[in-house]
Amino acid sequence: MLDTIPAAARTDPSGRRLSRVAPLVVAALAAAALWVAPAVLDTFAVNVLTRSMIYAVLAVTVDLLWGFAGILTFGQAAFFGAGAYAAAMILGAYGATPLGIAAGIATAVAAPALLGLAVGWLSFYHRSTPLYASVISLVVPIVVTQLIYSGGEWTGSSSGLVGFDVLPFEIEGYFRLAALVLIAVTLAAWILVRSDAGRALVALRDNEVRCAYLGLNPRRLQIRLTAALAAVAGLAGFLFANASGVVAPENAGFLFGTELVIWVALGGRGTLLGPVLGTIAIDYLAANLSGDLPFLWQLLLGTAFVAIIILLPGGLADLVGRLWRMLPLGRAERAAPALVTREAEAHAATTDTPILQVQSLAKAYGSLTVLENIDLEIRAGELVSLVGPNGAGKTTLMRCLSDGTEPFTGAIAIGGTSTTGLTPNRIVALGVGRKFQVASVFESLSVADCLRLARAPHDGLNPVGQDPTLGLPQAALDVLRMTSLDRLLTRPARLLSHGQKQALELAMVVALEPRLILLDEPTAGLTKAERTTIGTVLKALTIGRRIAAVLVEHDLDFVREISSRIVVLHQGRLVLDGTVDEVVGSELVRTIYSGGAHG
Amino acid sequence: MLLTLDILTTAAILFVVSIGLLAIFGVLKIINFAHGAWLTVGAYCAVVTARLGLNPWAALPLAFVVGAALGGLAEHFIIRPLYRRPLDAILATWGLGIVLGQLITLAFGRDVQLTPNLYAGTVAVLGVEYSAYRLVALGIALVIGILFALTIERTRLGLSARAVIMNETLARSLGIDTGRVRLVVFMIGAGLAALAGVLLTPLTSVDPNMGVSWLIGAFMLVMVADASFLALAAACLVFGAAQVLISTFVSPILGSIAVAVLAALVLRVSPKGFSRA
Amino acid sequence: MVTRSLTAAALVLAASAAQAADGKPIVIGIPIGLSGANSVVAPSVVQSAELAVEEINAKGGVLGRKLALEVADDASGAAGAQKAFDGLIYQKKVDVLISMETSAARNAGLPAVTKGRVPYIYTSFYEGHSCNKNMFVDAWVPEQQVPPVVDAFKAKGAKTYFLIGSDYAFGRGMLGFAKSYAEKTGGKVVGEEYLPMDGSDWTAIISKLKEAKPDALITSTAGGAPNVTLTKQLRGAGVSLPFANLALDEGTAKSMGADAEGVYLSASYVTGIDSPENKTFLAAMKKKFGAELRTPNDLSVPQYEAIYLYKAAVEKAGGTETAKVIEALPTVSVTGPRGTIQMNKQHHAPLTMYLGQIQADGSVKVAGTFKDVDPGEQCPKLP
Amino acid sequence: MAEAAQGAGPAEPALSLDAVSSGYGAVSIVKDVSLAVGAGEIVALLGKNGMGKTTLLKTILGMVTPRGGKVTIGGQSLSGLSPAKLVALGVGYAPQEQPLFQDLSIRDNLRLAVPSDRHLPEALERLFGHFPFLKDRLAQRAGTLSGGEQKMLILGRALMLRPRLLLIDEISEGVQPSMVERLRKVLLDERSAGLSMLVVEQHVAFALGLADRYAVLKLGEIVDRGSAKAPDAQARVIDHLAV
Repeated sequence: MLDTIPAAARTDPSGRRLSRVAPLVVAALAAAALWVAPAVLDTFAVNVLTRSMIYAVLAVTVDLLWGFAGILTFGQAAFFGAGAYAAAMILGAYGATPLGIAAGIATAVAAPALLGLAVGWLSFYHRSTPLYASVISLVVPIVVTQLIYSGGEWTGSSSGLVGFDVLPFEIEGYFRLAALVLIAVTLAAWILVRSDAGRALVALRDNEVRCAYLGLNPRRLQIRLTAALAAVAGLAGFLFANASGVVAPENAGFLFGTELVIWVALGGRGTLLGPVLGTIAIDYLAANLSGDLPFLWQLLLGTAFVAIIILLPGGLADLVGRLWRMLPLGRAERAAPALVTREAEAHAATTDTPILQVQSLAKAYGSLTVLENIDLEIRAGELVSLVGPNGAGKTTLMRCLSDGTEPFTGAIAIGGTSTTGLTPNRIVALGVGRKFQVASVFESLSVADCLRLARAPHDGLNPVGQDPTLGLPQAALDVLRMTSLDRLLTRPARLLSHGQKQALELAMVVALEPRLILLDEPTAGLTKAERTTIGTVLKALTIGRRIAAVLVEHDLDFVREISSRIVVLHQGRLVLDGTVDEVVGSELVRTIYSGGAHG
Repeated sequence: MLLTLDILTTAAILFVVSIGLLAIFGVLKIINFAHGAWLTVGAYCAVVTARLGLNPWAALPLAFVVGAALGGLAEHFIIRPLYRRPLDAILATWGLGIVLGQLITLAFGRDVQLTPNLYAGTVAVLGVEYSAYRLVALGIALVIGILFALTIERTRLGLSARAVIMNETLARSLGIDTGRVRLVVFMIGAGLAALAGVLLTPLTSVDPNMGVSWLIGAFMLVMVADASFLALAAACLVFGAAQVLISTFVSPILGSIAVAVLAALVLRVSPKGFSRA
Repeated sequence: MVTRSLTAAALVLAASAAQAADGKPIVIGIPIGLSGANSVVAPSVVQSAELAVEEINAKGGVLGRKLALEVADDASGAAGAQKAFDGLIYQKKVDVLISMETSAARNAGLPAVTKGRVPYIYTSFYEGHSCNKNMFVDAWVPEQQVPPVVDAFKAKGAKTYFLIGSDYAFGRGMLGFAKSYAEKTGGKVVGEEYLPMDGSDWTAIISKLKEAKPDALITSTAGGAPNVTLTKQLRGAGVSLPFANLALDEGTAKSMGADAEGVYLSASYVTGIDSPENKTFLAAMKKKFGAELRTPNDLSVPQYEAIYLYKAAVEKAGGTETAKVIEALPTVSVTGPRGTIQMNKQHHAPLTMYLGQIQADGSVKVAGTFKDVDPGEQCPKLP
Repeated sequence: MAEAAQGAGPAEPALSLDAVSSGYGAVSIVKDVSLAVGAGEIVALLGKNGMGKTTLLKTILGMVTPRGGKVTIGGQSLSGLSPAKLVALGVGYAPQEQPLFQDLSIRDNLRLAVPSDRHLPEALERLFGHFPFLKDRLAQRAGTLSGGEQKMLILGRALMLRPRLLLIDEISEGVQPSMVERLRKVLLDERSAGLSMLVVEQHVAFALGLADRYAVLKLGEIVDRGSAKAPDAQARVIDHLAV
């Protein structure tokens, strides 16, 4: 597992600078090429490519939502249509005067953005499912289309709008304008997804729950993203209305929304360039071929789509990418950030007040009582192990502690603040870190990016680039050192071993600088050596750094070694709370574990 | 009275159109976005029946068989690799719908086809002259509903399907061939969709894209019903009523989106939809 | 205010001038709704265009050049039309567009026509008042078509009318005119309902119709599918009022079978016109297409005649140059199955109209003939 | 751990595991387990929660794909066999997690366990032989049975097709002592009729009272094994299980 690349090579600053400048150079070259392109292309190609490039802007937004943030959306067509209609209606009413154009752009961006906010609010809420967001994204274009139909004279109903004033450009002018907008949007998207903030999108896709338990608000991120990309789609709609001179209900329709998804899927979701090139290629080919072989063209496209979805979910870009990575040139790794120590923020808590207070907690699923009359207090520096046979209610207790929206009775307070009704991210803000039983990390992100996201609530995320340093509290650095993860900072989390993932998650939780850590079976499935390391780390955290910890664990040898206190749960009740010796020696525990105690 | 009949028959048609989708979603947890294409396939079975000069009702068994056979192929080659990727399955089945639509276009042309009426004329119901076919459709919906319920409740296949829905791991450990159950259920769902396509022909024109306009409504109803057969019936009744009432008293255009919008709102408030009741 | 590429248009013109020199065919673009609402009638329109081209080419073509057709599907809607027009004008570089289309498609195509600077003969009846210096119309507008229908219903004693349409320019335009004409002549409109072009569930509207109990029903629904679904559902619901369909042609009526029986229509062409030109035309159609023949109708015959009108204009202009052809088009006339047609009234044509009723066998029984009805003030700004 | 897989019965053991490993995803749960159950023998597999007992059973049943090693039942290798085939081979299984369709009737629960309805009457006959109280309650929802009654239904269902090998997962969990005694009796009766069993348990007294031999599973490995009848067996096992 040793990383053989020398540290110096990984942090080569010139390489970093090159990679930062490269997209700008590529964008400038592309812009120059597209600027002169109308001179050599025929009118038909210029006309079609103008439209294709506007569609490609939409494809970028779909890719950001679906490929990066994991939100499968058919709704971008609705925002596009809303922008196009806003532009057509305002330019129709006020003409292409400077004021009219300004009002047109402003409305074409603002109206979809507001619609996007509403859609986002509807789609994303605590415990909403990805499927539900997709369902809403299907409904939105249908609603917008029907509103257009019912708009009568205003929207032209089925006829659409035509004959409104447009920007004073020629065909070539629109081509260049569309090209510039496409390059600008793609470049901005590129910079965003390469930046630290862009990692948050991927994190959302990979593991929304983990995001929430890092104190990020997934809901807010998703709503903002939806609204922002709705605005971009609206801008594309404005361009489209001007370039074509016609807006029609189909432009806002669900079928167009599915077409966008098809283009992105074929191009390669999550690659930006794949969808852009895919969209342009497919739309251009369609314009050329569909006149001559309309059915066959659709048939081929449909078949290719099905095949890609089943066999090559990453699309054509994935195929190209795989070939590229086979070349030595393509194998360059991203540079690892330099680790620096971040001074831990001083917690006001003193040892006098308990960090966690649980009073007569009870919880039931229907008529089945899972927890009953639980009282528990934990102070700084304590490592309390929660043991008991299966079904004793240990995991349920952990869930109640970390999610105030769980329906329970009784009171839970963190540092004196009641958690009732608080979503996980707000409980994290109170100083609680939770480590799950199955390591919950961001599989597609590198170790460094995972850790950086854990620091986001404290340090924020760079929206335009990658910070060359990664500041972590000493405790988190200790975890990394002890588990050698500090030498694997650029490795994607999915390639880590099971034990390394557990360690990474622990480091992420520690990086939050929590006052209280909840650990659900952190050693499940680990080797003996890995268990020992985790045990050492936990001891260092609690004894050395005065963090409180609650540990659910089946491996009682492990519990015995590291606990300062043991709490025994049995059939939903707290039956024993004492020192290690008291509990280990208890006859009651022996009976419980030999299966004898009932009722 | 007219309004009541409109509501009942609209609900019946919605039910017939969405029951095939529900069967598949319930057992396979897969949303078959090619559902619209299967409706279309069924409607073209009616076209073929008419061309062959057969009794128009012969289209019903023909459509069921053709739909089920195509469903079997689709399950094997397209759905099976995607059980673990349900969102991708939506996309792949949508693509399949495009392919089917184009194949129909290649075979029959893209223009509107006309089919003979299954049942013409009107009947007087409590003093109102009402479309006989819509009443027949109501009856057929009841028959399909009862047959479906009997299959689910009484047959071994239905029992196995319910077992797969409730706890697939246990079903498998008891020796039930869950793969076969899924295949058969998909075939039945696809067959029912094609059957519904035939039943739509007296109400609508037949063209290669006819199914798409029914897809979203059916999809939303199934989401709200959350795989429960009775909840689907309830949802069809409630949303069908909303559709008719809004169409009549507000605007037919708003009526046409009533099902989708109301279903989305219901899901927002209660993610399990009607099945909770 | 619309400033568009002059250079691009000049390129196209230069190209077409070059083609004239080496005797390449004159290309006629037909953007048409092969799919969607117009798909029922579109094949008959393509057939009559093919016959016209075959006849003209058999007699030596136009100015020594052959005619060729380029057909593109516009899906009967605005979005599809945009693509179809773009493809025909810029890719296929057609010399002229001659086509029957929905109003939605026509409107969406017009900016491309203006930008691409091609002449455009619109051969579908429509709601009127669509004005573009490149566009000519050889089919009827409401001023020509609606009065016979309303007058006939009035003569039968109808006082109240119910109007149902597809929600787009044609549907609303026709019914708007019908409403004002009916009210002008003392009738009353008791209901006016629309469904989008892609709507197919008329249940609520039919129930409203039944409750309103009007004396007569006038509908104006888009081309094929909406016509078919509305008629099917009306018949299914047992509606047996006097019923006129302003958007029905003989071909569509025939394919609807028994459902269409008894429906009134008003048209500038019915197959029963007793003239030598019509008989020759019908015989030629039958000979060329045999069993595949789609019933010639009020949409396909104007298409046939428009190609002859274009031929005459090109011959008069001495070439296909757009400006000259546009100048010549209103000055030429042809005598076809519908009689003598000249698009000399603000780019529209006076037409002889027939009031007819569909019979059980799908044929149309003529109930009245109205000679040379003027289209009225369609485009006052055009000559 | 040197003890090789060997049964107490005839040469062909009813079940034999040879260095079997398995797990889920990246997590390795069962490590290199070798174990045999002879014909007519009862082997108890003991261990705390999360030690891999259930995973081992699922691996035997083909519901978890083994990463290594070999499972043979009655001399036949199991690789690639579906659970349906295993039922036909005479393997009965009494699962612990979600063992019943709570919302289905008892009759439907039993119907699902027979290959076709044809086999049901005979199977029910056997079931009633073991647990007559179920006879009058076939129409009842399985979820309405008490915990102990449910366990009887689970065991009866596993036995009703006359298996040759029975795999039992914590049948005594949450069951009153009197009912545990009834379960024990049924199992002993079946053993004397020649049935071989692998009994996964945490209830040490019950397991050792039943079994001929025992093995203790800890972190996926067998850490102790011996005769269940040895005088120190209980003490040794509890040492492994308790804190």
